[in-house]
Amino acid sequence: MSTTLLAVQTLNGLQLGILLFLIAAGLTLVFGVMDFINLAHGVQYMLGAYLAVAGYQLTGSFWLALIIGLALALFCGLVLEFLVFRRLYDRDHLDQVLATFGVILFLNEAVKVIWGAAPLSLPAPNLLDGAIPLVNNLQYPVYRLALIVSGLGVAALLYVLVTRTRVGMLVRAGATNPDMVAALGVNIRRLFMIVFGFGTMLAGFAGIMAAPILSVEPGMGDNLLILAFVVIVVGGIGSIRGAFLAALIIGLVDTLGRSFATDIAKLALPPAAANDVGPALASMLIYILMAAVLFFRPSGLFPVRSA
Amino acid sequence: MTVSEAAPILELQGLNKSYGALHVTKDVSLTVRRGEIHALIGPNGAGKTTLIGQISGSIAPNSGAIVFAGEDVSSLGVAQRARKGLGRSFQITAILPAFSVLENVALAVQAKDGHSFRFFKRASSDAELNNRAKVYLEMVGMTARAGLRAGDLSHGEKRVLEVAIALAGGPKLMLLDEPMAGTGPEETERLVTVLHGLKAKIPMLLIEHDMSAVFQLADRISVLVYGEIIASGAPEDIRRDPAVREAYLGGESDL
Amino acid sequence: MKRILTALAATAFAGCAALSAGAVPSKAETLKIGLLATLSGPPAVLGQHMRDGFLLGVKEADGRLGGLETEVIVVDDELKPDAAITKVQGLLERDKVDMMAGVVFSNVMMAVYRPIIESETIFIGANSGPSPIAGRGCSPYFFSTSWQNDQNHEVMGRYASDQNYGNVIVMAPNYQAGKDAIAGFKRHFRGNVVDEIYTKLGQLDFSAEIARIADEQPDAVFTFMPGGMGVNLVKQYSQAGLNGLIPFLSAFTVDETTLPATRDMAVGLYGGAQWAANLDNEANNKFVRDFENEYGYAPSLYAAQGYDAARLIHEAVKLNNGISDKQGLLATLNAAPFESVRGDFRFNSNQFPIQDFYLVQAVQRSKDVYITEAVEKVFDDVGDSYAGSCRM
Amino acid sequence: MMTRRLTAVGLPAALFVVLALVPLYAGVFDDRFVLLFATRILIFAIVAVSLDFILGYGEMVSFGHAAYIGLGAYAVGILAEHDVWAAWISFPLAMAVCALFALVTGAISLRTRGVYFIMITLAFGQMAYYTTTSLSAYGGDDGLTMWGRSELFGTGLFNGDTSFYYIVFGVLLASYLILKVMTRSRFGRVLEGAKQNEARMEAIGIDPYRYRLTAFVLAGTIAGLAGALMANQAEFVSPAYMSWHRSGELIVMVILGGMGHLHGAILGAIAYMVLEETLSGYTEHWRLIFGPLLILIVLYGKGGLLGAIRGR
Repeated sequence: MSTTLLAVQTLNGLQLGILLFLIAAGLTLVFGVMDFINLAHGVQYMLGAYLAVAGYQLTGSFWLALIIGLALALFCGLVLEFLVFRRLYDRDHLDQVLATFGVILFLNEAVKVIWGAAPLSLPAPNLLDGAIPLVNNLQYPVYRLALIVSGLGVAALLYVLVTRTRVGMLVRAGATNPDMVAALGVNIRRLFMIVFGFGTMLAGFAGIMAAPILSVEPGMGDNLLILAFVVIVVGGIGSIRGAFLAALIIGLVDTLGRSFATDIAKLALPPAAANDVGPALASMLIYILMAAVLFFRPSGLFPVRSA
Repeated sequence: MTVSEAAPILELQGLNKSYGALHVTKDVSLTVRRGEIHALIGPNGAGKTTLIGQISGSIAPNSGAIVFAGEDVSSLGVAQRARKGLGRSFQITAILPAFSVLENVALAVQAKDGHSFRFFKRASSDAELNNRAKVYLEMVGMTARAGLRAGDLSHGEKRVLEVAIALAGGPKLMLLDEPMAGTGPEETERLVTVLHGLKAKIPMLLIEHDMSAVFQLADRISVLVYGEIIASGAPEDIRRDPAVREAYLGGESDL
Repeated sequence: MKRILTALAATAFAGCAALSAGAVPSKAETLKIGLLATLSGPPAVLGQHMRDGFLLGVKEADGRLGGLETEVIVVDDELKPDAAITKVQGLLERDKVDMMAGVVFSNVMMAVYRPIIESETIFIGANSGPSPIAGRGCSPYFFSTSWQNDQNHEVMGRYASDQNYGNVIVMAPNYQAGKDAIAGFKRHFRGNVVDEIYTKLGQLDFSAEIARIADEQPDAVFTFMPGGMGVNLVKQYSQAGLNGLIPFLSAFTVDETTLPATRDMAVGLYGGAQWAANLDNEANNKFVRDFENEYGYAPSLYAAQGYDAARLIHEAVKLNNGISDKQGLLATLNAAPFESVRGDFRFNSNQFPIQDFYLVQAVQRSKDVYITEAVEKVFDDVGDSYAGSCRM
Repeated sequence: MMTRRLTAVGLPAALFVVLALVPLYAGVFDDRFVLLFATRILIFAIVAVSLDFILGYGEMVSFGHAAYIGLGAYAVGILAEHDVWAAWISFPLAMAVCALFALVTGAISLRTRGVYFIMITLAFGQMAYYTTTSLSAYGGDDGLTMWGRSELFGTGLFNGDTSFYYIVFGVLLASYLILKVMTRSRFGRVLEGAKQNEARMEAIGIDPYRYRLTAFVLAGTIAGLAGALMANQAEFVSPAYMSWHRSGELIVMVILGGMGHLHGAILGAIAYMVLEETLSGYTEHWRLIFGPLLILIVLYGKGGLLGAIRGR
């Protein structure tokens, strides 16, 4: 195991982390501010990807597809908010789970009916299509660098929005003490709609950005939803900073685990057993990490709402 | 034996608590003696909630000791202190709204028994449990409401129910956190009567904003300002204390 | 109270009635076939190809396989083995199907295999062929129109040997089919497997594995990465600039179900298969043409297997003059009396095919159509390695 | 008050009477499938009831409850692979394995609350899932075929469709009654009290942790028993039994039926599975109907199906 490989894997881990952050940011925002469990966040991510693919088929340009995808994702999100979600804000978590589960079933199927079951593609824009040589044979795709930049951009944008603007102040206050914000006479419905719309856009944006490197297929959001939940729970629900750090940690742990778990297992076990144990362990690693974090810090790394 | 000579049931010895740079409890010492109602007053933000947390066990002090009934309980959790005989009511009503009034109290009786790992006998037809619970409802005058869903009680009745629940635990001390908060004048009067009747049996640490109730009930009063006890003594002394007037009312005087 | 009881009874009986709807005993002149395929979730595309292929076969027989009025009941197994068992029970007990066909995934196959063959229902497997079924657990009621699971991997192992690749990295998801794939590859590979990488099932990001491959610089990579995982891997492999540098050998990874998503990034990559669109025989040319006309997309090997399954039933039932003589039909089926789209085709002693296997390569056929083409025959007329342990 | 008492007793009684009559219906109409399908539903109903016990009464939203089905099933399946068919060995063992798993994971999980609890139980469920997928010796992801059914003292009761149905029915009825009695006991009061106001429970001297853990272990054990039945019903064991999708479906069943009554969970399991089976018989795209249906039930039928029946 060379140092260069370790360095490259670390970079890969951070980049996976950034991708996870893109998906988790909207989820933690909506959850933190509105105390709303949105299981549909995953299908909104999927919707972003599909809408961008549709936009690309229409225009042939990634950038136009990005804009179209974002706009339509926002539109769909607001329609959903109007039809379903706004009726759920004051319900308990389990009602939200059941209803948003219904949304998942519906949208996964709808996407299959509209676009078919086969995976689709969204090519990376020409501008970002190249690769930078790293070591040996390995080139680092420019698109992945763009992904990292956009992730950091979203993180910075969120930071500014949350710390520097009036809406951000309400968001922070809402995350720590929702009753107080309501008592201050803020139109909480409108605040929620803005936050939800923004969360939808973030989910859609993550879907669009992931589309050139991942398969666009029905149900693509389901497993990612679970990963995103892992991220926000480890980070502390509602904490953007927590989500960012947790995403990086999970990206790193997952990537390094996959890279080296079998090698490490081989130190202690015969090769055949190591080939059984190593990968199984690598698959579980993030869950083990989450269980460990919650064992020592039952409200995540950066708890926002003090009990 | 006069009140002042009785052995203390609760002793706070030099409690300190800070959150980062914020020093919210500063070297607080205080005693509650058997047979007395000791009132703790202080303006908003004085650190009462933090202090209650430390007494009840949900917040750990940075330094100092809490001695309850002759035993250092500083390292015990909330439930353990409760089992030692520390009963309490909450600032924000804490009853079990879906249970009936009787069930609320019966649960506290059951907790005192320590026999909660009973899986098969139906609790609602457990005559022993219910009869003992009824005694406490009688004590606070709520027998007529026994069958009602606790969540459907009026605000004042809920506060009374809290006292009954605390009583049912057979406490050696009751920690009452603003029992009159949000109650109307008639309800306040009723609570004052109830508490007054209990005073001989159970010492209380009363945290309260309603000054007329405090002066009706308290044997001694301590004043907490910015995390510090600035005065402690009989109601008349507190009423006259210039420091209290200054800190508490900014010089105004109708304590 | 009365209202509740009535409501409850109504629900219960409505449920029962709905469940038993369609429980008409089949008459001699009809043929009822249950087609079990995975049609939901990300792998739905595989089931869709298989189903469309099968239904095309039925349609070309004018809806009358072997001259019998044919009803195909398509059932989605949702990739849940236990749910699949119930659905199969429904097909067998309620719908009284005469035959079963299909099954995409091995875990579903293993779950439904026993109930089907124990009910002595003829079962035409159109995809999954796990080793227990080919070997010790073989049955006179089961026929496969696809392959035994290891075979397409063996093709790549043989090809890698033929190319004299000395050092190869193999990579598959960490589940049974993945392990079988690697075992299959190794069976005919004479070189050195320098590294075995097992990834998480459903993995999204392969940058770590790709970095490792680039670091170790093998002569070739062999992988089995079905469905969306394969799409992700191919895209990322190409973006990392390894296409053309390190040969990419695969099975069930680069085919017409994934090419719509990988397109140019997959062009030139190799796979092993028993079928490709350019196999030049009359049956295949007609199949590819008709399939594209009917459904508007290019068929894959899954579609070809489904189509062959329907054609096998069609010809055998026709020869046997119906389905009432089950033993006769089994014997007729065993003779494989049909023109397979893959050319040479006959059944082995375990009723899995003896057939040819090819090295296939992804190509772009027209602006928007990407397909696989056979470039080299690797095995001629082979059976699988489990037939020996099948005793019928 | 009177009607409420009637609903609380009458509805579950009616439910069980109808369920007890299913084999009769199947016999009269010669419909074996209804019987097989009902058996499967009842197995899920057992799991749903056990989940409702901790979810509805103790507010423990376990997102890893399917793991117990899998563990129980694997215990029976692995023993069968080693030629141990006696139910009196395999069933208690399946339950013991699940109890142990619940004890260890519950002890850790119950330190957390709310969504954190949901996710940590998911984490443990996923760990169990990935462990079984890499169990090559027992088929890994392909699953493990059981070449027969468990044996109950040489009676062959597991093999007959009707007798197996009544075994499952009996387990469901027993689980329901035992748990129902418990919810009304002192223990149940503590559980429910802690759900309503944890601070109050601590203030009267009860630390809910031990009680919650006990309930959690009990629920896991019962779900494991259901898993052992499931292995027999399917004669097949697979890691898919414990996927997180399945855990999610179980939660949906409980909420759909109306939680906190136990028989609501049974109703939910029946409704969920019958709806799924019926709708998917009409169209491949049945989820387009099922999804919105769930939403409508949440929006307009508060308290699940039970709420709707009560007409609240």
